[in-house]
This record gives sequence, C-alpha cells and structure tokens, in this order.
Amino acid sequence: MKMLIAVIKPFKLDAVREALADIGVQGMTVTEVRGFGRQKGHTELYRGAEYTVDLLPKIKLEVALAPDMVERALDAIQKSAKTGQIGDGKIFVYDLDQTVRIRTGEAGVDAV
Amino acid sequence: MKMLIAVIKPFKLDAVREALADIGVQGMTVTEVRGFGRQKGHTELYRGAEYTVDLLPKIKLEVALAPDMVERALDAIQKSAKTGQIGDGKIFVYDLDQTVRIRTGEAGVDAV
Amino acid sequence: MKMLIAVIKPFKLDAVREALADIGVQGMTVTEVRGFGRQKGHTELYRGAEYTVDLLPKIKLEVALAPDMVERALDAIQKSAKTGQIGDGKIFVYDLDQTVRIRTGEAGVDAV
Amino acid sequence: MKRLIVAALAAAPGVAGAQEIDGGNTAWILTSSALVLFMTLPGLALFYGGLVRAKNVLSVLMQCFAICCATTVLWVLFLYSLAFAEGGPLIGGLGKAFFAGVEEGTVSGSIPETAFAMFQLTFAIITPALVVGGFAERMKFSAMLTFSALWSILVYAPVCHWVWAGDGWLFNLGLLDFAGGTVVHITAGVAALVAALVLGKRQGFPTTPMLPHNMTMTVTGAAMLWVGWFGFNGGSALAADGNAAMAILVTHISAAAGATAWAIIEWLRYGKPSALGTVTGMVAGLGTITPASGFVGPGGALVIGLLAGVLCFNATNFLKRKLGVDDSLDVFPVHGVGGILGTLLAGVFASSALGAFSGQGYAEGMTMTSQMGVQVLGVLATLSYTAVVTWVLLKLVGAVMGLRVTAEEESSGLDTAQHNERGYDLSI
Amino acid sequence: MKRLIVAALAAAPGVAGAQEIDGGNTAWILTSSALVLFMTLPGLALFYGGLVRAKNVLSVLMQCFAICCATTVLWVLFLYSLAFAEGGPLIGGLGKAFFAGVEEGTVSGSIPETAFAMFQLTFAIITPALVVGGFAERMKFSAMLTFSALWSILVYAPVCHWVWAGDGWLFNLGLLDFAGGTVVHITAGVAALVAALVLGKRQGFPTTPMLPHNMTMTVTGAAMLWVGWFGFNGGSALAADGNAAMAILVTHISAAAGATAWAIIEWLRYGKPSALGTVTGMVAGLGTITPASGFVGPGGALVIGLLAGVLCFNATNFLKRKLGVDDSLDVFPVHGVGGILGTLLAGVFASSALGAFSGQGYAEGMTMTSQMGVQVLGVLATLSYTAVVTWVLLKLVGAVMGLRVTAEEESSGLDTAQHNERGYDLSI
Amino acid sequence: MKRLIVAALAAAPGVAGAQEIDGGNTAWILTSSALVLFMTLPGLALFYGGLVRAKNVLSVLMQCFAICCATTVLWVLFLYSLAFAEGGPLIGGLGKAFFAGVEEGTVSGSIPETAFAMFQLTFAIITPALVVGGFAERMKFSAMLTFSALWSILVYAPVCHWVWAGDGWLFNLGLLDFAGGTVVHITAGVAALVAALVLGKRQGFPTTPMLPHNMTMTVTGAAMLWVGWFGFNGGSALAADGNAAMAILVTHISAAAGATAWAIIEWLRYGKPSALGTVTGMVAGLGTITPASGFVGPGGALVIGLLAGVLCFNATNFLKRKLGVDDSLDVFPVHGVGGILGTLLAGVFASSALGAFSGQGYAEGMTMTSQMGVQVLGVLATLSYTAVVTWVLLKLVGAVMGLRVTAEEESSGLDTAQHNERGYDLSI
Ligand SMILES: Nc1ncnc2c1ncn2[C@@H]1O[C@H](COP(=O)(O)OP(=O)(O)O)[C@@H](O)[C@H]1O
Ligand SMILES: Nc1ncnc2c1ncn2[C@@H]1O[C@H](COP(=O)(O)OP(=O)(O)O)[C@@H](O)[C@H]1O
Ligand SMILES: Nc1ncnc2c1ncn2[C@@H]1O[C@H](COP(=O)(O)OP(=O)(O)O)[C@@H](O)[C@H]1O
Repeated sequence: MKMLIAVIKPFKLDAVREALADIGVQGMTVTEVRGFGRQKGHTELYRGAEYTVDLLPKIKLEVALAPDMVERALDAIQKSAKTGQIGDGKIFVYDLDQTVRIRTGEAGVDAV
Repeated sequence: MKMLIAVIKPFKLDAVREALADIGVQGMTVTEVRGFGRQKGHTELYRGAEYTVDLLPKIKLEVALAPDMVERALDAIQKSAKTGQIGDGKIFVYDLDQTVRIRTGEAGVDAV
Repeated sequence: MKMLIAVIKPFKLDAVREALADIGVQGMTVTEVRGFGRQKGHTELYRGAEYTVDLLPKIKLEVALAPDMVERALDAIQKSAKTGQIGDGKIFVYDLDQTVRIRTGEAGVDAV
Repeated sequence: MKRLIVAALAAAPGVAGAQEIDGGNTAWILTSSALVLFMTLPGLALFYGGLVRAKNVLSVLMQCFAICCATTVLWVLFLYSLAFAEGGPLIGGLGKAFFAGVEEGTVSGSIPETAFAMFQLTFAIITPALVVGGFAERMKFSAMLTFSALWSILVYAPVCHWVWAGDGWLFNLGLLDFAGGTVVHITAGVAALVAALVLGKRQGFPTTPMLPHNMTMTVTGAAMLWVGWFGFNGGSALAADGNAAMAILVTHISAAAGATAWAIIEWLRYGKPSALGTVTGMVAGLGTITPASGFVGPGGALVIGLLAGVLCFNATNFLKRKLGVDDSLDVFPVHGVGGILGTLLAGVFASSALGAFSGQGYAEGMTMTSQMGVQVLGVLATLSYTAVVTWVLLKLVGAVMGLRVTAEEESSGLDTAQHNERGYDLSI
Repeated sequence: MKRLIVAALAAAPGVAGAQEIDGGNTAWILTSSALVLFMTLPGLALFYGGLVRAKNVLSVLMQCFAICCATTVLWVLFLYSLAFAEGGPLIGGLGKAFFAGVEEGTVSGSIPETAFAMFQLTFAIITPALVVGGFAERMKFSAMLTFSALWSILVYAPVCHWVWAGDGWLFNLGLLDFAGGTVVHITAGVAALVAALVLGKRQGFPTTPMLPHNMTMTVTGAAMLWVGWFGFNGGSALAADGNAAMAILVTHISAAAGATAWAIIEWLRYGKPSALGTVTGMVAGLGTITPASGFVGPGGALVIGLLAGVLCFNATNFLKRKLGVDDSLDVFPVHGVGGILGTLLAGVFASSALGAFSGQGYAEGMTMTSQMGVQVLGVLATLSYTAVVTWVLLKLVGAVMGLRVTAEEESSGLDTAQHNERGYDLSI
Repeated sequence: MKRLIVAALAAAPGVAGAQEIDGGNTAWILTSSALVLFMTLPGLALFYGGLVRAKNVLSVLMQCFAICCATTVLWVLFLYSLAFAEGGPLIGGLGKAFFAGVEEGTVSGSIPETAFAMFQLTFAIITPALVVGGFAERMKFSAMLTFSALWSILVYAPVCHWVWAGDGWLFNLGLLDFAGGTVVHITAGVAALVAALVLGKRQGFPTTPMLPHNMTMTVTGAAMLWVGWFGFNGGSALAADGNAAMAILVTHISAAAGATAWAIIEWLRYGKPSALGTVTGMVAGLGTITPASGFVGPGGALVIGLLAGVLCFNATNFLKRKLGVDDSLDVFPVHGVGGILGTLLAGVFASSALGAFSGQGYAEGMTMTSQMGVQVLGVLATLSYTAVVTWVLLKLVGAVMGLRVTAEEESSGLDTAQHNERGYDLSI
C-alpha cells in the first residue's frame, strides 16, 4: 500500500476530489494547512503598517491506495489541481507498512 | 521506529487516548481533519436548498512508537475506536528513519 | 527524498522557519495540531470546577528535502526550536518514494 | 412592577378619561421593551450559545429564537389575556384574547396599553428561554417547542397573574416582586432543574469535560444581559422617574457586587479569577436584585449582590459537583437560587430603618415580619407550583413524542441532527 | 412616517412660534436613531457577514461601514436637502444643503429638526447597505462605493421625497408607507436584483455550495435587526405615543409570524426547521410589516407576517433555484417581495372594517379600493424607477472602472484582495 | 456636560422645591446610561479583544469587566462623592460617600440624581477601560486591577471634578468640554502611553507581526462604540432637547468624517483601504468631537472629523513605527491626540462667526482668544497631572506586586496563565 499526500490550493479541493473519485478512489482525509514556498504571501495592513504574510492557506489530502493506483492518482491530481500559477502545490508518495479498517479489522487493500 | 496514523471519530478521542496510555504510549499528536469515505455525509439546509456535505469531522492521531509496540497499539486503537458503524476510520503504519527529541537530542526509542 | 516532520511549540514557528531558510530550505507545510506528551497540560476553570487539559497547542511542520540536507535540517530545527523545557517537541524523518511539483510536473529533488 | 400603577391598570385600562399618555414614560417603556428583547435576542442566546460545545451552538440559538416566536403568537392569541385581563386570583380571563379592546388609544396607567403589553411580552419570552439552559445539548427541538409553549400557558401566565395582576392573590397579599424574582427567575430556575432531572445527564457527564466552545460569545452575551437589564428592572417602574432611576442604579451595583464576589472566591480558592466566573457572578447579582430593585437602596444592593455571588457559587458547585445533577448551564443555582434569595431580601432591604442600607419602606400596615411572611409564601408557592406542573408537562410531552435526541444525534451534535446546519465553517 | 406630522414639518419646520419641543418625543426619536443605526452597524453587517464565506467576511463589513460614512457626508452636503427640503413633487430643493438654517433650536413637528434629520439619515444609510447583499463576494470596493453614493442621490433621495416630503407626489396622493416599504425595501430589493443581473453570478454558482461561514454571526445580526426595528417602525411615529407603541407591537408580531411560517415550511418539506430559515422568515416579516406598521392592528400583523414568510420563502427558491439568479444574499426575494407585499397589504389591513383584523382606518375620503389604487401605483412607480436608474448607474460605473474583481481575487477572497486583511487568525 | 445644568446641580441637587423631574429628560438619560455602559461592555471589550492575539482575548474582556465592577463598587463607596459632591476646586468632598442623601426623590437639574449618578458612573467605567489598550497582552491581572482602582481615585475623580463640578477650577474658568475630551480621552490616552513606557514592549515587538486575531469582533465592537456614543455625547446634554439632538448629529458626522479620512489616506498610500483603518478613523472622529459635541454645528463637525482622521493616523505611525513605543492598541495616538485636538477645536468651532462652520457661540464675555487660552490650559493641566500621577502609581504598584506576567506566561498567553481559560474551542 502507498500513501499519497497532496498539498493543493483550497479552491481546487472539489475538483481534485472528483478527479480521484473518477478513477475509483473511495476515501481520503483532508486537513487545512498553511503553506510556505515560492508563492509570495500577501500583504496585510495594520493601522498604517504593512506586513507580509508568507503562510498561505492550503489543503492537504492524504490518500491511501494500492500501489497500482498511484500513477493514475498522481495524474488525476496533477490535472485537476493545476492552474499553472506558482503555489499549485506538491504531491508526495511513501510506503505504508500496514493498513487497517477499524470497523472490520480488514487489512491491506481491502481496508481503503 | 514506526509511525502509526489513526483517523477516528472525534468523540472517540478520549477513549483511544486512554487505551493507548494503558499500553504505555506516552505521546501523540492530534489533528482535526475532515474525512471522506463510505460514510454518507449529512445534508445541510440553506434557505430552502439542500446540500450534501461529504466531508465529515474526524480526528487524526499520529503516534511514533517502537516496532514491538505496533501490534498492541493497533489492537488498542481498534478496540477503543470501534462503534461498528460506517465511518469508524482507518489506521496506517509506516517506517520512520529517524526520531529526535528536540529538548535533549535523544534519538530513536528514547525519543518518544 | 526524505520527509521531515517536526512538532514544535507554536511561538517557535518563526524562528524555525528562519533557521530552515538559512540552510536553503524553500518550502514547507504547517499544520496546527495539539500534542500530548510529558508536558503537563494546564488547568481550566469552569464555574468552580477545575479540569486538566492535556492536549496542548503545537505546530507541525512538514518539510520534504534531499537526503543530503537532512542532517543540517535536523540541526537547524533542534537549535531554533529548543527552549530546554519539557514540551519542546519531536522530529521524525521518513523516506519518500516520489515527489511531484503540480505546476510543472517536475519530480524528485527538483520538485521541492 | 410598580404596585399602584399595576393596580390602576388592572382596574380599568383606557377607561377613565382622566388617564393620559405621558410621552416621557412611554418613550422609556418602549425603550425598555427593546432592551428586554435584546436580553433574549441576542443576549441570552449568545450567553448560552458560547457555553455549549460547537456542535450544539445553533441548537441553543434556535431554541431561544423559536421560543421568542412561539410566545409572541400565543401572547396575541390569549396569553396576554390570561396573564393580565381581569379574571380570578389564580388566572386572568379571556377578555383580552386576540387583543380585544386594546387599541392605539387605550391607556394603561400613563402609557399606551400596547406599550405595556409589548413590555410584558418581552418578559414572557425571556422566562422560558432561560429554561433552555437546563436541558441544553440533548433535547429534541419538537419536544422543546411543545413543552415551552405549554409551560408558558400553564406556568408563566398563572404565576404572572398571581403576582402582577390587580386581582392576583399574591399581588393582593402585598408580595414585593418588582421585576420578576418569582415570576421570572424562580419559575425558570425550578423548571430547568426539573427538566435536568427528567431528561437525565448528557452523555459523558460528569467525567468528560464539557467546556464552553466560545467564551468570547458568552462574555458578549453577558454584557448584553447587563445592559438590557436596565430596561428589565428600570422599565418595571412603568415610568421614567426616580423609581426607575434608583432601580437601575441598584441593579447595576448588584451586578458588579455579584461579579466581584464570585471572582474573589475563585481567586482565593483556585489562585485565579476566571472570566466565566465573573460573568456568572454578575448574572447572579442581576437575577437576585430583580425582585428587590424597586424597593431597596444602593447599600442594600451592595449586600444583595455580594450575597448572590457567594450563595450562587456554592449552589452551583453543590448541585453539579456534589449532587451530580446535570442542569447543563446552571440555571437553577444561578436564577433559581438567586430568585429565592432576592425575593426574600427584598423583604429585608425595603425597610427604611436600616440606616445606610435602607430602602424605600414598606407599604402601609406592613412590617418587616409581616412582609417576610408574604415573601416566604410567594417563594414557596411559586416554587412548588412550578415544580409540579413542569414535571407533569415533561412526562406528558415525553410520553407523546420523546424528550431526548438519540445517542448518535447527541454525539454528532444537535446542529446537524436537528437543524441540518453547522455553526462555523471558517475553512474557505 | 406619520402623515400629519410630516406634513407639518414639511410645511414650515422651526418657523411657527406655536411649535415646541416635546421632551418625551425627542427622547424617543434620539433613541430610535440609535436603534436604526444599530440595525446597520453592527446588525445588518453581521447578518450579511455571517452568510458569506470566511474569505469575504470583512469585505461585507467594510461595505456596510463605508456606505454609512459616505451617506453621512453626502447627507450633510445636500442629500438631506434633496430628500426633505421644499422643492417639487419629484425632488427637494437645495435650501437645506449643508444644513443651512437647521439650528439647535429649529423645530420639526414636536422634535428638534436635527433629531428628525439624524433619524432620517439612519434610513438613508441602511437602504444602500441592504443592496450589498445582491452583489456580495464579487464587487470591487471602489465600484461599490461609487455606485452606492450615486444611487443614494439618484434613487434614494427622490423616492424618499416622493413618499415622505410634504410636497412629494406620492405623499400627496395619500400613499400609506409608514416606515419604508417603498422607500427602503422595494428600492433596496430591486437594486440588489438589478446588480445581481448586471454583475453576473459568483464563480461556481450554483454548483458549488456557498454555505454561511458563521451562522452564529448571522443569527446575532438577525437578532439585532429585530431589536433595532423597534426604532425603525416605532420611531416613524415621530412621537412616543400610542401610534408608536402599536407600531412596535405589530412589528414584533409580524417578525414572529414570518419566522414561524418559514420554519414550518422547512419542517414540512425537509423534515427539519433551520436557524437560517427562521431568521430569514423573521426578516421577511419585519420588512413586510414596515410600510403597514403605523396603520394596522395585531390581527392584521399576524396575517401579514405569515404571508410574508410563505411568499418570501417561495420567492427565494424561485429566483435562486429556478431562475438561477445569483442575488447572493437573497435581497430581492426577502426585501423586494416583502416590501411590495407589505405596501399592498397596508392598503388592506388599515381598514377599520375587518373586525379582529382591523387597523386604524383610512384617511378621510379614502376607501379600500381607492387606497389600493394608490398603493399599487406607489409600488409600480418605485419599482420601475429604481430598476431603470440602478441599471443605468451600474452600466456607467462599470464602463468607467469595472464592477467585478478579477477571477483570481474572487477565488482568493475579497478580504485580502481588496483590503489586505483577513477576518480571523485564531492560530496564535 | 451642559454648563448651566451642571451648575444648578452642583449647587443644590434635590433641595429647591422648584426643581421637578422631567419624564422626557429622565427617559433619555436612563437610555443614555444604558448606551454608555454598552460602549464598554461589550463594545470596547470587543473592539480591543479582536485586536489582540487569540491567546489573550479573554484577558482583555476580563480586564474591561473587572474595571467595570471595581469602579462601580468604588463609586458607591466614595468615588461619586469625590467627583461631584461639594468640595474645593481640586476635588469633591465626602458628603455623598455611600450615596448619603441621594434618594429616589432627589432631583439634579431636571432628572433624578440617581440617574445623573448612574450616567456619570458609566463614564467613570469607560475611562480606565480605555487605558487597557496601552498595556494589553502583558500586564498581570492583579496589578492591572490595583492600578486601575487607584487611578480612578487619584486621576479620574479629580479631573472630573475640575471640569464638571460646579466648584471645579476648570469649570469655573469656563473650559468647554461637553462630554469628556479632557476628563475621558486625554486622561485615558496619556495613562496608556505612560503605562506602555513603564511596562515596556511586548515580546517580539516590533519585529513579529501582532495582527488582530478576529477583525469581525473588532468591527462589531467599533459599531457598538458608534451607536453607544449617541448616549455619551447626546446624554451629556442631560436633557432630551435640541442640544442633545445637535450633539448626536455632529457626533455622527465626525465619526463618518474621521473614518473617511483614515480610509482615504490608506487608499492613497497603500492602494487599499482597510476595515481596521476605517473603524480606527471612526473612533478618532468620535473621540475628537466629544469635547466639542455640544458646542459646534454640522460644518464644524465635518472639519473636526477629517482633521481627527488625518492627525491620528499620523500620530499612530509616528509613535509606533518611528518612536517604537508599544502602546499595544494605540490608545494615545487615537484617544489622547484626539482628545487634545478636540478640546482645542471646541474653542474654535464653538464660534458663531464662522458662517456655515459656526457653532452655538461662546459664553458671555468670552472671545475665541480667551476661550482658546482656557482650552490650552485645560489640556496642559490634564495632560501633565495625568502623566505624573499615572507614572507614580505604576512605579508604586510595580514595586509592590510587579506589573508584568512572566515571559513564559506572555508567550503562552494571558488567558490560560491568568484566568485558566481559553477563548475558543471550536473542535468539538
Ligand atoms: N519542501 C516542501 N516540503 C513540504 N511542503 C512543501 C515544500 N515545498 C512546497 N511545499 C508546499 O507546497 C505549496 C506550494 O509550493 P510553492 O513553492 O509555493 O509553489 P510551486 O510548487 O507551484 O512552485 C507550499 O505552499 C507548501 O505548502
Ligand atoms: N483511502 C483512504 N485514504 C485516507 N483516508 C481514508 C481513506 N479511506 C478512508 N479514510 C478515512 O477514514 C474515514 C472513515 O472511512 P469510511 O470509509 O467512511 O468508513 P469505514 O472505514 O468504517 O468503512 C474517512 O472519513 C477518511 O477520513
Ligand atoms: N510518540 C509520539 N508520537 C507522536 N508525537 C509525539 C510523541 N511524543 C511526543 N509527541 C509530540 O511532541 C510534543 C512534545 O512532547 P513532550 O513529551 O511533551 O515533550 P518532550 O519531548 O520535550 O519531552 C507532544 O506534545 C506531541 O505533540
């Protein structure tokens, strides 16, 4: 099993979710995060002083899937999350040792 | 060292924490996340229109532990987090390369 | 590629970010989490009843980097996040299979 | 309520040609009506809403709103009449049902009767809304609404008539209850306690901490209650005069004293005073001065407020921690105990013979002893009547439609379960 | 607005030696001014602010604030004069520009003219602020401000003059509009609809759900609107008398009835009543009773409120779901439709021949038929004039500076894009 | 404060049989008392609370609450007497300590003395509460409370007596300070500045951005301040008359002008106007018009507001960015500078010889030159007296119990450190 982490722009969440559903991904976990990267932050104004806020709101998706799904998932995310502008985000993939569905105790591919 | 990620129902947090403490787990990190899976979302009403909200509040636990603790931890979480109803969540396990305690610089098993 | 997860005290975020920037780290993802460990929680008062709140606010950093950067990054975080008091946090490192930049499709070291 | 004016009005509103509308008094009662409505919406709704968990916040706001709407409709239909029309010593008649005979020109005392009816309606709204705190986080909306409507008719209207109508039996015994120690606070407090007992504890109580989800909301609501209470007690003079001004001054003093007392106790006992403790003490001070506010002076108010803070603090701990009763938002120990204490102390500090602690004096023929007898009787009658009728109503409603949400709904929260909504979505 | 008083004031404020300031009336109008300002800030700002997504909350608060400030400055310069100074049947003159001749001692009816001007200013503020709901989440701040200022001058001031000035043509036809069914609610509702059409839909509408980011904020704002409306309708009597008191009572009843109706429809249709539905019904009830509030009785108010809830519910669904018009916060179906309904029903329930549903009766020489003719004319004139001028203004402003933010700004949110600020940062 | 009325009351409240309570005036002052209390709780508390970081929000709300309670208790004990009882030119006597001789029937001018005392109490509450902004996010609660109590006694009461009591020296020199430019805003602003200097900067200032944690809260509080200020300035007429109405109108105009000026400067300088800038300019406009509000006209108010926005903007930047003084919430540049500016401009725009910018004219025997002399003297006296006494008090309190929380407490936040509470827990 593989775990895929995607950091994307918040307003792309719906599109990415649909793209993943289309290729058969049935579950994922979503976290609100803030990202720091090449994308410039915005300026905030505070009673006549300007501050640069570098940390921008992003959405992190965690998707566990069978190894043979990884390429398609990478593809689906890339297509649906891309705007072409700086800040589109990253995808990371790593190996899972074990996967368990709490409700049934099923493990591995059956668990996701 | 192993890292164990459990996604559970929010109201089970206390129970799971106690179950893990009982088997000797001393630390963990908790994140509020939203989950998407087989569990149906709820309907929301907005001035006479109904929307389905698929993303449900979940709690994500991250627990680093010695490899020999993994089985017991899996067991403890499964028992304490289970309601038997759809949406109970998942547990994922992966390998850690390194673990460091910032305060002391201790590494590996001593660090968790 | 390696992924480094650091759980630190919230008010250390700026310091750690600067320390990482100094050694050339260009991106990271930040999550607000709550931590449970050796550090005692604080007491909360509620109409004459005292409760202990064990889960303390922490910041989780996720940083993907080239393997040869890991030592320097560990060092930078440890130095900048350390107060010497219980609760300073942990750093975990694990292996990444793949890394992709959504905007360009670049992979591996070029993607971070 | 100012006794003479109520008497006058109960006797013959709008009839005597001698009665004329006074612009100053009318301006003040209209303002007071706005202030007391403001106490419930948004005041009390926010005060309570902040104290529950985030998953239940809308259910509490919704309950306060729905009670306001339902009571208003009932008020027009017959509730005002039951409370204030001529009837017997126990309940008013139906002579004013659907506001029969209440026109723009109808005068009540020195104000339009519509102003009087509007002002009183805001009291009829806040009383069942206070009860919400007793069953918060677990009651079904439908059951809540049915119960509250019946309770307004069978508890609020009669007790209001007893105490404030010209032919009410407690009124005629000379009970001192200026703005609702019995009518509002004892009835609400007792009903909340009975509801807490009949519905049972929330899942996890008392082991799981159920901390306020938004203390800034609670403090905001508390502040609005304080401001609105100027209309509650000051408006009960039914005039813009020295009686109203003194009522406001003593109300304010008692609020400050109650807050101070509660904060000091916490400081001594836990080493730190809390914001929640401070505002709870303030509400205790306000509830307690309410029946006494038109009768006592600044010195009396200081004592009343301090006692309120001390007694309500201990009552809260005793009920919740010792007895383990899950009156979710502590309505009984704050409003019930405060209402009892205040009704009794009104009988003491009304006296004009207490030097710097004197009040405005007793009615002719009354002494402290005789007055205290009436006060005790008023307290006991209100308390026992409310307890019995509330219990019966809850059992009835429970039998017909069930009182509690399911365990699953309770754990996922009443907002989505009962209203298909969530309080907050700060993510986008 | 009370007709006779307005007539008196329009004729010769501050001239006749016989006119004297009445303290009670003045107290009430000053209070009412505070209440109506409170409706916009923070009331409406919170009501609207809670309904948008978190990334746009400040833009909405800012729009309400900026409109308040700009209208105030214009009011001093010449807007008050255009609305209320002697002029023709269509618009006032410039005789009172820069408040010429309006001194501390100038009397208008029985109150200082400054009090009248202040009270009316709060109406001139809330009207364009209501329009904000139509173009929320996508309009440029600069365009919004320019448009709103021009709209106040070219729509609000004339219509206000038509209806409430002694020489206004609708006033002289005898239009019944006590507190602004035409002047406030129809103008605002129609302008919001036109703005929604001219600006076009928000990105993602209607497929992406755009749920309220903070329902507790919306409920709080709604409650403040309810309380403030006591000043809106009650203050429009320009006196603290039976007319004001009855106006407040019927206002309150209609709010409760509107909320009840909307909640019941939801309950029947979706199985659950929602907090948002309840407060929306309440606002519908308030908007609808507004033109009628000084003319009808409690029975009429109950009917008006119920009809408002039912009709505005259906209008909202029809416009948004059927027609797909993105009037973001449903200003037209609630205020526009409510304003039309209320102006028409004022002509019905003012009748003194409806038994328990009677109102205060028609002016001499008027019958229900003749009155309804005037009401229909008033509605049509306001509606069509507002639609045309609003459309022209938006096209003009759009041509000069563009109306919408860029797509990028819209998706990242107006708060950072237009104001360099964020609503919340709860992380530290 | 209206000069003649204060004179009358200072001379012999409640004594002369000729004095009678006026219902309209009383209604207005009771309402104003509620409005001014509303300014502090929840208004100012929210305005300030939103500006600090989430970890300190409750500490700010708690400080405002605690100051309200402590001042109220002191007011009853002897503070009212020190401020308003007959005494010398520098301070009142103890003749009214514990409200001796102040009964329901006691008259002050045309209102009950209890109404006057209540109204004034709300001023005595908000003044030290304003100071909170100077030392926010770092002061110990115990030290804060001790300091604030002593400051009320040693700064507020004397300055109040100088300016508003019939035997106060500035009063008798003819200082124009209608509602507290010197008494409220200069004292608070200067005290905040001194506190900021004595306590030192917050950890991380000025490198770490310390952005508002909840701008919606701040905007809400600002709106409440605006509404409440109608009572602050309008109530200072102590009557519901043309003076009150004009005071409210000019107050409203100046608020709008101040907001407009600040927003325009930001727009020009940074390309975008911010919500925080707008509401800060509004508060500057309100603070600045305060001393002038009973004396100037609409034209003067427009100028005063615009100047307030421009000057306070620059003062904020100069103090915080250039001098690096950490007056956390900018109390001095907004209230101190505004209070000084307003007190001086009152001397200008009171003139009846400025055409469209005229005010109500000077007292007999006064010219603009002589009046300006008095105004300058009043400003200097208040400023220097406040600075010295505040500094001494802080040094004293610091020596006895320490002023600041520990570094650890400061970084973890005052809410848990000082009150064992957290502002928000939206997770469950
Ligand atoms: N090395 C990294 N480790 C973890 N997250 C990263 C890393 N680099 C970027 N990110 C995440 O990806 C987001 C987008 O990165 P950014 O450099 O702004 O844009 P782009 O990838 O399009 O060049 C960041 O906001 C951050 O959340
Ligand atoms: N493939 C997956 N990857 C990551 N998280 C998942 C995945 N599948 C499920 N989850 C998480 O587990 C939660 C429960 O899953 P769900 O399918 O609803 O119930 P169950 O596991 O009981 O069948 C989801 O809400 C989601 O947070
Ligand atoms: N085994 C663990 N797995 C995951 N996170 C942990 C673990 N132990 C500690 N943490 C995280 O590290 C934080 C600090 O740990 P703590 O034991 O309090 O201090 P210290 O590491 O200085 O002894 C915790 O709050 C928690 O977020």
